Amino acid sequence: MTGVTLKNAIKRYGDVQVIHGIDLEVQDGEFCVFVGPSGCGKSTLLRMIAGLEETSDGTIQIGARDVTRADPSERGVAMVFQTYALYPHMTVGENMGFGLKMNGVPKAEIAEKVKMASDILKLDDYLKRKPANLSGGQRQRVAIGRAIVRGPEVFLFDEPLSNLDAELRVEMRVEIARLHKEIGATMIYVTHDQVEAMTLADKIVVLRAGVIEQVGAPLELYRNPDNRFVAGFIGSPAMNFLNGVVKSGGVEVPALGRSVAVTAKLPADGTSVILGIRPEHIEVQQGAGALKADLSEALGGVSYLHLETLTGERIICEERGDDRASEGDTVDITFEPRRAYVFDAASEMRIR
Amino acid sequence: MTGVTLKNAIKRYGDVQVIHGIDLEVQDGEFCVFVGPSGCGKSTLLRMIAGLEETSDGTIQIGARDVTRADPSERGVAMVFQTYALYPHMTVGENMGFGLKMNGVPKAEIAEKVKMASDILKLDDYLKRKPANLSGGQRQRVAIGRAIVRGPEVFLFDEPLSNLDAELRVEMRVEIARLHKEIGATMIYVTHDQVEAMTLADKIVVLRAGVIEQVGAPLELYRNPDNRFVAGFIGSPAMNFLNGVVKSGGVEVPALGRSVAVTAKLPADGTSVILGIRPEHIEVQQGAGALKADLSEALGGVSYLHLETLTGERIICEERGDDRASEGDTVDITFEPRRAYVFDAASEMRIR
Amino acid sequence: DGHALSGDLKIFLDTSNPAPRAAMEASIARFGEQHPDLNIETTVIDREAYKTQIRNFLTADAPDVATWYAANRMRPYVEAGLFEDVSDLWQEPEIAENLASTKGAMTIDGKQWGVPYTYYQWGVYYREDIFKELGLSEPTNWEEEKANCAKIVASGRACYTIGTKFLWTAGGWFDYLNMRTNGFDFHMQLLQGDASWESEEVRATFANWRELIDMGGFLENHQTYSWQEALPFMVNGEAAAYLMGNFAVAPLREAGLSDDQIDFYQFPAINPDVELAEDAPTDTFHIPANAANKDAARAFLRHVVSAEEQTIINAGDALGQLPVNAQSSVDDDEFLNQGFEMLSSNSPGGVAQFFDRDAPAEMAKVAMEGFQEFMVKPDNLDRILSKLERARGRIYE
Amino acid sequence: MTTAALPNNSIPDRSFWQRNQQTWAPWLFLAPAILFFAFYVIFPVFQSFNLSLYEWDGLGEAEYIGLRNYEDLYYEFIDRDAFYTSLKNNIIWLVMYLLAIPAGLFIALFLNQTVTGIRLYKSLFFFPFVISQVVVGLVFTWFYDPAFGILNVVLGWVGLGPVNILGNEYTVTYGIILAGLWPQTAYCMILYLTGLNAVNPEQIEAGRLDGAKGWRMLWHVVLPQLKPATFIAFVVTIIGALRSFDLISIMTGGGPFGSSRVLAYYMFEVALSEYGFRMGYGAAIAVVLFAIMMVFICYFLWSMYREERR
Amino acid sequence: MFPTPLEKRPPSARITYQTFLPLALIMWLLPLIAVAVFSIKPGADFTNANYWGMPSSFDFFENYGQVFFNSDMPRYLLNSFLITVPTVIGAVALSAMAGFALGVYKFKANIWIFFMFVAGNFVPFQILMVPVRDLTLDLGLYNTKTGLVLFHIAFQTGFCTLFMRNFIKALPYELIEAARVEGISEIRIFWYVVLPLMKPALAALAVLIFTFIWNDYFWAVVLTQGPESQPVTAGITAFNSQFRAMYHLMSAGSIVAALPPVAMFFLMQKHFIAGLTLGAVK
Ligand SMILES: Nc1ncnc2c1ncn2[C@@H]1O[C@H](COP(=O)(O)OP(=O)(O)OP(=O)(O)O)[C@@H](O)[C@H]1O
Ligand SMILES: Nc1ncnc2c1ncn2[C@@H]1O[C@H](COP(=O)(O)OP(=O)(O)OP(=O)(O)O)[C@@H](O)[C@H]1O
Ligand SMILES: [Mg+2]
Ligand SMILES: [Mg+2]
Repeated sequence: MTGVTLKNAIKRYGDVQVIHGIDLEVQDGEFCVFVGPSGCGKSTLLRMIAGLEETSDGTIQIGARDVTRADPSERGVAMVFQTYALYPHMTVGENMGFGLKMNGVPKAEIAEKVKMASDILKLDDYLKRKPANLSGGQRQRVAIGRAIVRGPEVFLFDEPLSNLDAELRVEMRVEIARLHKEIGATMIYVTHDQVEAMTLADKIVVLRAGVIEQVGAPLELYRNPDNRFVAGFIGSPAMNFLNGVVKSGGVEVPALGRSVAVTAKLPADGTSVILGIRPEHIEVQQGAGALKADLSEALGGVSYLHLETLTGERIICEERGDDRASEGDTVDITFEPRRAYVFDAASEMRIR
Repeated sequence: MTGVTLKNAIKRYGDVQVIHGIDLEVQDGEFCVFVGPSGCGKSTLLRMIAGLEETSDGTIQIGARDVTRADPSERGVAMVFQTYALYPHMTVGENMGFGLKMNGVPKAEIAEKVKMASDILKLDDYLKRKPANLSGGQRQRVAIGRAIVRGPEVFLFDEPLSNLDAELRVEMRVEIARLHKEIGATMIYVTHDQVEAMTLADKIVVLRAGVIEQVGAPLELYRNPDNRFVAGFIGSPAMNFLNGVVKSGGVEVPALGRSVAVTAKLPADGTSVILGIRPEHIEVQQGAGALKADLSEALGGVSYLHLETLTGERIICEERGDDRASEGDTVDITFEPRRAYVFDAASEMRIR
Repeated sequence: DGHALSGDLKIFLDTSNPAPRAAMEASIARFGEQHPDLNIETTVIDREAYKTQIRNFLTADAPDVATWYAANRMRPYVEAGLFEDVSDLWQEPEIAENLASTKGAMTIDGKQWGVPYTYYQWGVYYREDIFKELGLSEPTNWEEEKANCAKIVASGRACYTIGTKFLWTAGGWFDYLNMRTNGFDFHMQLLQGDASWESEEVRATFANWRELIDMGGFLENHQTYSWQEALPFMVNGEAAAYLMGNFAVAPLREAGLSDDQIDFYQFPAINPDVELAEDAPTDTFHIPANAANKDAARAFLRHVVSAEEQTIINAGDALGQLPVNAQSSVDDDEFLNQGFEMLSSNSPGGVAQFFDRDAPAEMAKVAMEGFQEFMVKPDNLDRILSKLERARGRIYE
Repeated sequence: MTTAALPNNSIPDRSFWQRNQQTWAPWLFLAPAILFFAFYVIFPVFQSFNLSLYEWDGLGEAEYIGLRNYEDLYYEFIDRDAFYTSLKNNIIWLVMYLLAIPAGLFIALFLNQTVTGIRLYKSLFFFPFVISQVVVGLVFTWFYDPAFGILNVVLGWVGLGPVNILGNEYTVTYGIILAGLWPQTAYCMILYLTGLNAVNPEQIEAGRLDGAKGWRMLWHVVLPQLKPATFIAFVVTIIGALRSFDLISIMTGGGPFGSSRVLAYYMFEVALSEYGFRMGYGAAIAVVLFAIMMVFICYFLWSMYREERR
Repeated sequence: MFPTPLEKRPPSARITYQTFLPLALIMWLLPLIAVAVFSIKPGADFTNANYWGMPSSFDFFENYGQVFFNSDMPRYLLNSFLITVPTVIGAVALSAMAGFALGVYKFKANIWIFFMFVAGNFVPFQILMVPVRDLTLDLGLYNTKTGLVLFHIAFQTGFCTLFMRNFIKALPYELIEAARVEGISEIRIFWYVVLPLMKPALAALAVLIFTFIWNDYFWAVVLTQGPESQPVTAGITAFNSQFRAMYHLMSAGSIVAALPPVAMFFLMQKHFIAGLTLGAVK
């Protein structure tokens, strides 16, 4: 088992550069998740590691080997695709054993390895079926099984769960977590889904437009985002952002009509900043204030209150407990100073 | 405007009965949501109301009229399909006016009605476009516009938002809520999505296998489910269920290794019951107890702690705040007695 | 003609080669000038296609006049009542007197069913210059024939060009070889189904034929050529002669051979004991029973057999064949003169129409296919003959 | 319940058509097509069956002769006559014509690239299919011509030949089939090109990760995905092989000495050609041809039925 | 994409491929190129055995002039159009309706009627030869373009219905349901909703049928005779016997006969290929 190291990895399609010099180290046995908006290059980067896309510049190492120009089959990686990419004409067993067969592994050994993988994934009963006769979750499991059978050093996943429905997604997510614990291989995982990223990752890589915005453990990104983009991207519902100006040690926020205390080391007075505050950190003060609650979405344990501020900027607050504001109320909000994030308005970098 | 009344509505496909005598009254102007697991008959029931499926038995009334055998066009309903079902060769305007045109409504009148609908839906700028040149959300809006133009008494929606991505879904959901407020027509809405059901509905109908399990307002179902199925179906993450036995005024729960106090009127001692408790109502006691935390999914503001109980039954607890348990801890849980639901183990009916 | 003809006159022709086509169209034009009120529509159909289509148009969409062939070849249509009885025309002195020699070929059941418009001799057309070059002269018997052929082959040429793709050319060879070997009467018996294909006589015919084949006398690959496609071999001097009907002269001349280079001789005797007999196919005009304008059709038939018309259309630069009207003059053409001479004075055995006109169609087909096979694979003779014999059993039953 | 007796007052009276349009509309739409089809296709098939029991020259009265035509066919078969040759050639056609499928696949693979102008190349490669078989036959006849055909010219360069493909009873059928393969290969090529377009790229990538390359990738991963294209190619090729008429008619007319006949040509010859007009006999041959085809039709319908049941 | 795209292979492979491509094409089209060259050669080249060499002079106008002004080819061409165009219209119209009925409505006989069309479409058409010929004779349509057109329409309807039905089946059924909810009658649904959506299928079929019918030879021979009604495929054989062994003229004639479907193919390429694949592969 080995880690993956990218050094100044660059990808160009003709004249268009889509990956701009990525440096990244994924440790041996680490679960690394790539997130970022659509089109930011997550899949491209993953496919470069797999060898399915040529690397235009820079190097890719798996363990100690430089694999930048190596064939996909020689890299010791296995990939699980979003659409499963199972061979429809082969049974589950044949699908899982195909890679070994192509590499001339003896039949008995293939059977043994397939057995082992299907044990792990509880696929024993389905080995003789064709993929068409399996449910989505089972198919995805077979795709993972196919990866396991090959005993790769690195597993690559490209949005493996996004074709499943909500329930199955949760189930498979837990299964992948368990799998990672069990076999301990390095895994690199692309997803759109907040929950997947937060729960699965040892390390999250936030990409934007082919550039890494921040790398870190999930809660580190949640608690300590480097810039506005990461702060807004991690966490759901997303962080609320309000414009403000530094004034005498606090931040003057027109939307709230008052100055707000923060713990960050503020720059000079008059600097434009952005104040960020997560919905779950807001306390709603009923009966006071000037923020109009125009929609309350009650989901049972939690409600989301949509507020219109004085400047028209909108805020979403999370409410729990039994005493919740209702639509039409005018309320005020408070939060602990240490929960407020401050970003430079121009560079959007965090001011800590 | 009128309500919809189903009396013992039955649907059979050949020998297979899929809808088993539904009695339901949807009030004039009400927003009624059908939920239930896949294949339970939500779409079938909706299509029976629309007249697209014949009703095998029983009656359907819209307002005072019995429409059981009426043609779809005579029922005064409009339907919005999951796939929008826009006519791709017509512009947005033509799509919306097509039904009127075919029914011989004068041009001027059509134009007026289309104008009105497109005002409501902010589609004015797109009237001349073909559906192919619209985004998913815009298409769905056109589909709704087409329904509005006909001025129906009842709107039927079959999972209208499930083809949209997460962000758009939220946006359109708010829009549909607004629309309902604005035109006040009766609406019947099928969805898979918890959030949609909870936030949109005046009344939720929970279906299982062609039978109504419970009808009620969203928070009523959340707070006061009639049976184990509804309790488990409404709320996310789902309610935890533990087996127990009634013993001297409390419920003996082997999974927790102790007796639990509840507010429900318990049956005779020795009766097997199921104890239900929502993740958000559980308090985790760190450092004590015998429940093993084997997975903690931290999403930032909230974490889900997966516990293995003494009997192997699993529990998920929601944790907030800064002091959260971590994987490998042994913990105990507590909850307020009024938060615990009790169900009869045999019938799975709620014991209040 | 008592009254002016009017209406439409539909004429179907099978004279699809350029020279005959022009000749017939000219003749029709002359007829049209005499009858300005008549709207004449002429359709020329490919000669091979015509043979299959005649059934269709006789039953369905009949013209007023159609070409065809005499003798057995018209029998099915006569029997099916598709040809008009034109015995009345044959009562007219003009025709009765001048066309008497062909009346037999037009008669079935004592009635006449059409009129002939041309006939022509068959025989061997050869390259005079090549013969001269090799010092050969026209053969009169089989031995000379073979000796000539041996010399021609030795000079690197084929004695005979032939294209058997459409089979009938091989039928011509069989006609001559069989008539020379066994005589006219046996030939007719055979074609009428009254003699066995496995008889000694027939075998003798094929044995003679084989001598020419074995010495390499025939053009190679003849089975892939039509008769026209076989012409260039003679023109180019790769073959020295062609057993063919007189209609071959026109294309040979067109291709650039001068009359000094082409000459004609009667197919030589093989068995001195039998009298010489010749093939002289007669082409005919008929009025379909379903014709619409039979008056005009009869007028046209009279026109086409009239002495002056016969002279014109059979001229060397037109059809290049022999007139059927005794009052017409044979064009002063060396081939026509020789042919006329041959048929009128040197054919004591009789005059046959042609293999596929004398034999029933089905038999003709099977037999000519056998001839073609024999020419390519002479060793298959026994199989071929037994096949023909079986066919005889079935067809004539 | 009071509502049970609620009158249907507000449903307007409707015409018969309005009430039943869903039932009647399909028949209304189907009527013209069914009429035409029954009249010109279905009915004649049965007529042919019937006619095969008669002897009829197309002119006079038909005479009922029971199974005599089939008996004759049987004897022709035993005697290795025309019918035997035709049947044998048909089988050769069926087998050899299928070569169009691998050939088409091969060309499709060759052309499945993205270089400038490839679209034009693909179209030009497809060209032969658009041209009438009459013209194709003519062209190939010249191509094979023993005297000047380019085939012999080329053979001459390497010191071989000359050969007379169409004049040799053993090669003539193959020569004609080759001419037929030309357009048919183009047809299969197009089917495969579209098939290749629809191949799931992720499966190919999965195959690459699994270490499948070249032929093994083709065999294990690509070909199975091309199954629909292969199926259609198979169907159209079989149909084409059994219907083969134009080429034979143009190139050899069944010759030399009948050795390139197939059933379709033979029956035309027997029934409608210069020396033919045995209508009943022709019909009997057609029935045999139909029986052979029926095997394939049933196979095709069966697999379609399976698809529909899904 | 399979095989591996050239972009991902060494440049040498790319160059080899791009040089090999035109060579392969020339080999592939050699017969056609030969005919094209033949058609502009003077007749003398053939008598001088200059079959495959360069034309000794450029006789394009002479040869094609012969075709157009000295033969029945123009008439045959006209006939072909008069046969092909009505057939295309008829077959497409009938099958659009039938395909709609079979693709949209559920009734018991549906699949059997569909199978009838499919099976009929694959019947070796020789079995229809004698009865259809008699039928045409009886109707008095023998040797008329109408007779040929009627038969072609009927026979092509099988294939077209297969095609149309599969196409309509692939349309979202919700469109029809949406229209029904709006109170639109079945006939209007066909006309206003389904037909406009079928445009690509109609175009594809039209092009395909055009070439099929244009290139038909068998039925032309069975049901017609002579230049007043025969199409160009049959005409070319007559033309060829008129000019037998005059290869330059035969070539020119062949080219003229082949041109319209080729032009059709190039103009409507997209539809054409869609037609070939769509109809069958579904
Ligand atoms: N073959 C290609 N040619 C040109 N540009 C490409 C190609 N493939 C991808 N791109 C571009 O590269 C960028 C990154 O694409 P990529 O698929 O990696 O995004 P992604 O982050 O995976 O998006 P998603 O979340 O939608 O899957 C995109 O802007 C895309 O348009
Ligand atoms: N045409 C049909 N013939 C037979 N059974 C059918 C037919 N249509 C639907 N069913 C069955 O009826 C049941 C209800 O189907 P329906 O589509 O109403 O479910 P649903 O609740 O809408 O499911 P989903 O959430 O997946 O849309 C299913 O079990 C389905 O298999
Ligand atoms: Mg991606
Ligand atoms: Mg549904």
